[in-house]
Amino acid sequence: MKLIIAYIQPEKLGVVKKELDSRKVHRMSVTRAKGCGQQRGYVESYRGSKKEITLLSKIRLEIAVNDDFIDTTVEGIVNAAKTGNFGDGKIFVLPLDECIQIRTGETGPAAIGGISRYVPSSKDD
Amino acid sequence: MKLIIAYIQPEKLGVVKKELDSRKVHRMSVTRAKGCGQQRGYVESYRGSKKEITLLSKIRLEIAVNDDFIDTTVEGIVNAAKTGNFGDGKIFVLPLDECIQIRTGETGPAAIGGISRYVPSSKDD
Amino acid sequence: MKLIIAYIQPEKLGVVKKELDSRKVHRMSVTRAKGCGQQRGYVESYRGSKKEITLLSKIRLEIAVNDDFIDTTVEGIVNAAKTGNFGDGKIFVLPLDECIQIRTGETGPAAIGGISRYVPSSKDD
Amino acid sequence: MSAYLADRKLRRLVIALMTFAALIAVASAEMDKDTKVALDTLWVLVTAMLVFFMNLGFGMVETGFARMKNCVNILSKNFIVFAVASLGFLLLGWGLMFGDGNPYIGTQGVFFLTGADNSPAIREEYNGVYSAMSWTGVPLLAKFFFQLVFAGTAATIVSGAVAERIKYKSFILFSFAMIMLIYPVIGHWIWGGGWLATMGAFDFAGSTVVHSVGGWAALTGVIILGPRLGKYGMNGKINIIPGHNLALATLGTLVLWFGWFGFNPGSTMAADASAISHIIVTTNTAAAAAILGATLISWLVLGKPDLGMTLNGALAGLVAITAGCAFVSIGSSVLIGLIAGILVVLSVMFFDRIKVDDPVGALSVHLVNGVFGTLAVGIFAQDRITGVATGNGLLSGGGMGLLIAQLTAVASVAVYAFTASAIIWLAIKAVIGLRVSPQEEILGLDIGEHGMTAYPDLEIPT
Amino acid sequence: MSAYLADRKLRRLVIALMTFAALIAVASAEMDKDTKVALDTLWVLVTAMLVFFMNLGFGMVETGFARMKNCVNILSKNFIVFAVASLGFLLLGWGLMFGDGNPYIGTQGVFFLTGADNSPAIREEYNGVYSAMSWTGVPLLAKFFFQLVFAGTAATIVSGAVAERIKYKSFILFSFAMIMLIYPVIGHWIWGGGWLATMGAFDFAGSTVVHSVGGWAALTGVIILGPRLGKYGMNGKINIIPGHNLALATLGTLVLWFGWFGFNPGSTMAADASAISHIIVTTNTAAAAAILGATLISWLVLGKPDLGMTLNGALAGLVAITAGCAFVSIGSSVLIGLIAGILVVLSVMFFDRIKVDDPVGALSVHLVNGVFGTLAVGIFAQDRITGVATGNGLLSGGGMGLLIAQLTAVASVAVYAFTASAIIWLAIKAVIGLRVSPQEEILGLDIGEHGMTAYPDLEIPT
Amino acid sequence: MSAYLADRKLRRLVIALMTFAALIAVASAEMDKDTKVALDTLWVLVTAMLVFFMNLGFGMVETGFARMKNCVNILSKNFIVFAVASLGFLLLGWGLMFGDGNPYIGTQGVFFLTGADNSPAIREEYNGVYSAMSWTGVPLLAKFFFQLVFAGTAATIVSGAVAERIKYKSFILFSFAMIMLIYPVIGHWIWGGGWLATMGAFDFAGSTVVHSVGGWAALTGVIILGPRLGKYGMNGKINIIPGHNLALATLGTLVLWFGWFGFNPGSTMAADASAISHIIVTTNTAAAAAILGATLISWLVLGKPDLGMTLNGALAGLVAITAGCAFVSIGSSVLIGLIAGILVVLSVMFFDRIKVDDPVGALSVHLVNGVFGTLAVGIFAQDRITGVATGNGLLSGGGMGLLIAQLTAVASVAVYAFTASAIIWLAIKAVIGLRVSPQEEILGLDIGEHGMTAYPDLEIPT
Ligand SMILES: Nc1ncnc2c1ncn2[C@@H]1O[C@H](COP(=O)(O)OP(=O)(O)O)[C@@H](O)[C@H]1O
Ligand SMILES: Nc1ncnc2c1ncn2[C@@H]1O[C@H](COP(=O)(O)OP(=O)(O)O)[C@@H](O)[C@H]1O
Ligand SMILES: Nc1ncnc2c1ncn2[C@@H]1O[C@H](COP(=O)(O)OP(=O)(O)O)[C@@H](O)[C@H]1O
Repeated sequence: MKLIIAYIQPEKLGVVKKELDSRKVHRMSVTRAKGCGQQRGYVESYRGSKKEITLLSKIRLEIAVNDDFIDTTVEGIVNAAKTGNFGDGKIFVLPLDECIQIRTGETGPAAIGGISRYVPSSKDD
Repeated sequence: MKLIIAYIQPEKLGVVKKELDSRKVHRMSVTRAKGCGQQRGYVESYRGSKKEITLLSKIRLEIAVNDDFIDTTVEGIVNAAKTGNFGDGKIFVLPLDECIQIRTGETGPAAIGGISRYVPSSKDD
Repeated sequence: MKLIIAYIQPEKLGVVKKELDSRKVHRMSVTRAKGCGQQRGYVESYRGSKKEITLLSKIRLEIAVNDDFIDTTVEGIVNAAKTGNFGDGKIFVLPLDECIQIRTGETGPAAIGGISRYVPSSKDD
Repeated sequence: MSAYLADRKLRRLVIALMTFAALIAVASAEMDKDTKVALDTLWVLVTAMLVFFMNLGFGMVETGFARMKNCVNILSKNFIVFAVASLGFLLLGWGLMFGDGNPYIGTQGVFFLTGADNSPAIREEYNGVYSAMSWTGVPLLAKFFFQLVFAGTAATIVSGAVAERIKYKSFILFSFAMIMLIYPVIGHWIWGGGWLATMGAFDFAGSTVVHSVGGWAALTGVIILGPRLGKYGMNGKINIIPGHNLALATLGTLVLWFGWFGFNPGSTMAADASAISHIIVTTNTAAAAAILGATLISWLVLGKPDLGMTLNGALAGLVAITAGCAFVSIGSSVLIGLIAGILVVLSVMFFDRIKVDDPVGALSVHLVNGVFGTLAVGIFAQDRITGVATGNGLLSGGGMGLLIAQLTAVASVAVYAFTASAIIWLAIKAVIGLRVSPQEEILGLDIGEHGMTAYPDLEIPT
Repeated sequence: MSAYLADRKLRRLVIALMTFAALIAVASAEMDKDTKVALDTLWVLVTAMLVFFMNLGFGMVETGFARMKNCVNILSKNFIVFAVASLGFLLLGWGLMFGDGNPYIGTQGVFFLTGADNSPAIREEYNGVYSAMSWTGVPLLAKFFFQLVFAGTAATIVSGAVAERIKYKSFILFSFAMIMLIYPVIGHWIWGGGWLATMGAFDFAGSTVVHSVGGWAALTGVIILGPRLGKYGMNGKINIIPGHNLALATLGTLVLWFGWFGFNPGSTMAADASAISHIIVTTNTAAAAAILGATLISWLVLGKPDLGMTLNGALAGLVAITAGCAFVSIGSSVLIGLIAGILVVLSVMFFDRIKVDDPVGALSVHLVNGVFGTLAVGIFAQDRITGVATGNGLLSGGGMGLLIAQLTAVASVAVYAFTASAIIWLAIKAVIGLRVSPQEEILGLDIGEHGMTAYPDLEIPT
Repeated sequence: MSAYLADRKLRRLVIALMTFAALIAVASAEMDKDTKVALDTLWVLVTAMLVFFMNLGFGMVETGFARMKNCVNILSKNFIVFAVASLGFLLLGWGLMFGDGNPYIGTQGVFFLTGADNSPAIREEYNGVYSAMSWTGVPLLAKFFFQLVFAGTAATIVSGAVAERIKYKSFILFSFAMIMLIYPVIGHWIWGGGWLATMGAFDFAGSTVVHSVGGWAALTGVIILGPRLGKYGMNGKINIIPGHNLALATLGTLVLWFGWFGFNPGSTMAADASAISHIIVTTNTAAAAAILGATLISWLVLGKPDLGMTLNGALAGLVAITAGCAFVSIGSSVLIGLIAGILVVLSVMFFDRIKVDDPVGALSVHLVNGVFGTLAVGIFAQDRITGVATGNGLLSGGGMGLLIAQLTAVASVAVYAFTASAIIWLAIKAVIGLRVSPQEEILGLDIGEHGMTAYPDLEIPT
């Protein structure tokens, strides 16, 4: 089991989610973040003073996957989020010792995955 | 040492925190997140168009614990957050190599825990 | 490779970032969080009722580093964020299995670091 | 002969002259009358607009005091309620309230303003079925619009108290019923020439007619709905459910304060310079005193100056002075405001203690201070201070007479408004239900009732 | 002799008396005239202020319907547009619109209000080059200010429709050109005594002159700019791009509703008690009916009561009644509102279907209902209902005459406004470009155009 | 005999007729007088309400320019300040300002409006102790309310400048003292018939009396408090501390602009049609020119059109035209606005350079442009342009006379307001302290001073 953390451009959330859905990765958690990397920032000006802004808006994904889903998840994210420009983002893969589903008390690989009840219709992206 | 990450329903934050307090787990970090799992979403409509929303509001807890606290922490979260409905959430346990307390420079298990100075009164939940 | 997670006081973000920049750690991700630890909370009052608030505003940093950068990163954060008061924060070091740069597809230590294209000018802090 | 001629000529000339002079006099009187009608109409309409504008204030205050997840819902309610009131009051409310009839209800010209009416003719010259409004010389539609915005205010008051748990359609239905069946009946009693007016009860701008009626309807609604989930814990614990935007609440209170300069001075329904100047000052002074009173008492009792209490204080002072603004001195308005400011703080805490969950403090502001303000007339009134013969109140040496009349008004309105609103709430509950499901309440009414959220970019940015 | 003397004395006395009486009469008439000028000016200026205040409402609605990342930009546009309009209308707009000239354009006193003018003298007594405005007895600068705030409204309408992708400076330039070259020309045709006025077309407060002109300019802008990135997916998929603050949008709509009580009743430009009372009620009733209509239809069609549709409904009703508010009965105003409310919902869905991307619904509100409202005059008008001789509309037995005149106005305005605005947009596009880069659009115009964000503390707290 | 009879009859009839005519004349004059009082009162009260409404605008602007963590605090301050002003001005301020007395201060009827007064009688007919206000024929309480809202404005100005670090109670105390001891004294000098008025200094609506007085008090406050933590770094580095809500700031500026149509035209205190029409246009034009000026200069100097500068520009133009709005031509108002718009941008940058930390730009807007606007009268005034005999300014060929009077006013006000406010600030500092602790400042004054936050749902959702 691994915990995949990915930072992507905010506007890519929709396509990334769609791509992952098509790869049967339906579960994930999302937060907003600010990131600083190779992407160029911009100069903010306010009432006559200026400031260089280097922390830019990003979306942070957190996806716990079973081992056989690692590659497809990473691939899916890369495929959907890549534009070739600075700022496309990064993916981090962390070891995950245990996973517990609160509702059922199930643990381990079974708790992470399985086919989700909710199958997203093709209409949304 | 482990890092426990838990996603719970937002309205459960109060009881989870209270339950953990009662188990002497007083330290934690909390963020808001959106999650997508087995819980059914809803249809958003805006000016005549519709969209299926599958990312739902969650609370994300991050709790670093010493090894003898792992079970009680996980149990506490499960006990307090469980309703038996889809969406109750998940707990992830990650290995934690090191912990440093900025104030004291202390490291390792000692940096994580000990009895916190602040003892929550029974009045708050 | 490690993933360093640090919680610091919000007002310390500027100096921490500057300090890390000076140590050639230019990449990071930042989110807002609420934290609960040894720092004393405060009493909120609203329309005649009161509540003890123990979750306080924090900044959460997430920094993936190559092994030779671990110490300088941790040191940098401690140096810049430390005031000696409760609430200064904590640093967690997690094992990091893999890192993928979305833009280039590069993986491993090379994906994490290198000299960033963007060199912050000395003007900003 | 020449004398005779002169005499005849004289007579003719004198007659001509007198006719001429009389014509000038009549024309000039006519013009003056027209000018007065225009002036009064201008005043009535401008102040009516200000009262309409209070919808913005109520919308801001109530949205600010609600949680983010119920924002679309409360905005929708506060927005649609004036549309509902506009049609309901046109359809039936006005007629029941101001139509000639018996001491209890209007029975002539009840539907759609269709009764005979020769406004702006006044008093003896008035000829029509809305004679309770014949004291003011403005066109019928100006009277209607002015009264409509007051009716709308009464309906809006309910919205905040029942917020965060009521079904959207149930609220719409209740508002419609209230505007047609509760508000105009009590309005008829006091402003429509009904039995309370005859008895000598006074309510200049509506502490009772508007505010306490709204308050009673809110109270029954709150009781029948029950408190919001999670508001009251075990062992009498009162949980805080803070509003999501105190900026909105504060700014909305300023808007209401501004609107009150229409509400109170406008209720002269005539550009009576000295009366409106007096009323605007009593109104403002009461608000100021109430703000300081509420802030101070909450600072002392709670340890910090609670902004929510300061805001409720302002509104409490405004509600309390509404009945008496034209009947009391500036000094008395300071006292009335001060008492209202203290009263509202204690009342908010009291309602919480007895588990009556009112997210915005509407009961403490509109009901408690509507009642207090009405009674205050019986205590502080000074006869003819702006021209109206109220008689003196208790402290001005008028004895208990006025106070008893005011008490009667308060009590009888309480009985009718409480009963009628309870019946309507219960009827709606029986037919379509009142309260959303607990799941919906937890998730928020915005998603449940409207399928949308108020601040989508705060969720996930695009 | 004594008779003679008496006669002479008599004559002298009578003459003296008559002079005296005449002087009184004149003085009193003079005073009455002054009073009327003062009263009318007061009404005109107060209502003009209300119309100015609509800038706040538009700012709130359009900002609320935009995304957070484009907030500074839309606020900047909506703020500066009135400054631009103020100078442009002073410089040239007023003169082209109200200067005497030919049926198509004003040619006298076009620059800087410099034409001869002896306002507040009216009608025959008027002496000057702005005779199209000589029917109202207020000072020239009061006329100017009143007309300016209407011009400003027309320009503001465009802002919302082209939001979230237009360059700041391109918008500023367009606004300036529109205020000087589009708006006043059409204004001249209808309100400036031009050919449409002569032909018998009526537009009381500007469904056509203000709203549909703004709407046409918005339409060409939207078409030439194209939709926002990501709005329309493949296979005709319509993506939702929700506005970032529905509270702001709702509260802004209330502000606009309030402002409309200046817009419509103020357009009498005289404190005519019965007309303004009538107009304020038709205005309000149309809004109320439209709100209920739009809410109901969206509830039925979409399954939930869409707040955005309710808000657009309110504005649609207000726009639709603007042309006819002084010409139709209260009953007709209910119908007009109801139709407008339904129309706007269908129209919003229609424009989305044909991929005309209008973030705030400006086209459905101002263009579609501006046209509908203008035609509604031809259908519902009742001759002299508030004094103006419009003739009767179709349903009041007046036949097709009025309706045809209204149709002519709608069609000719469409041709001119569409063509002229398209030319200006294209010219600006050719010279400095219209649309920001895709990168900037993704990142947000706030950072791109202004180097700042609207809510910095939501990004990283300090 | 008959001639004699005719003569006698004649005489009697003539006398009767003349009496009759005279009675008509008197009655008609009486009515006209009443009408004028009503009209003027209506204008005074409506414009006073608009000025009151500026509290909303200031609240929005100052809250928008503050950080989220200090939101409750600044809202509380801006809300309570008008309550404090209301009571302070009633208690003492009005009397010191308008009571008859010496050239430096009012000494009669100082407390609680208790002096003799037969308003609305004017000029020679006036009989009372507030003769400095006897030129306007409205009831005493109308005068009081109008002056009160101006006093409130002066106090509010301070709030923004000292924001984000001052103790709540210290600010309340200062406001109270300022309304009673600083504002009315200077008010007496200029508007209360004091020495500056006698000397021929003019300040139509308060560039000096209101704005620069507020500005001086703000300046001493800012200096004594020192800058916010973190505002100025080492080596002269100026850190940005952006406000948390530019939408609020922008919309608030529109509210202020709207309110200014009360502030300036209302200061006629009479419904003088041509004067108020003139003033509303000069006011608006100055704002428009200033907006364009500030936007352009910030675009050129800073590279992007800074919205904060645009907003400050609007207010700068409005402040600058306040003194001269009734004394200068439309053309001059454009120039004054333009200069004000440029001035404010340079001034904001200047104050930052000298480390005077004013979060909202109050000093640049109210102080710098209050001074400039006062001097502009000496430069641009045209004698009797709306009836007031100011004499001509420098550019209208009047020489240096007026300008020197204006300079004297500016200088003497500077000395008094600076000294008096510094003393009060220092006295409060000595007794209860002025500034919150650094810890509290970092955490935010909302938690520290009020124990609550403005947007709880943004913290942790429920
Ligand atoms: N070493 C790192 N630690 C934490 N976050 C990182 C790191 N490197 C990149 N990120 C995250 O990824 C985002 C994209 O990085 P950037 O270097 O701009 O993209 P790219 O690699 O495509 O050029 C950053 O904004 C940041 O949020
Ligand atoms: N594999 C996963 N990776 C990351 N987050 C997950 C994963 N599975 C679940 N979650 C988080 O847990 C939340 C609850 O999951 P859900 O499947 O709805 O609950 P339940 O397991 O009780 O049915 C999700 O909304 C998401 O935030
Ligand atoms: N065991 C833990 N797990 C997760 N977060 C923690 C833990 N301990 C501390 N934190 C985070 O660090 C912040 C600072 O901790 P605190 O104990 O107040 O500081 P200090 O160690 O300087 O006294 C907390 O608010 C919380 O966000």
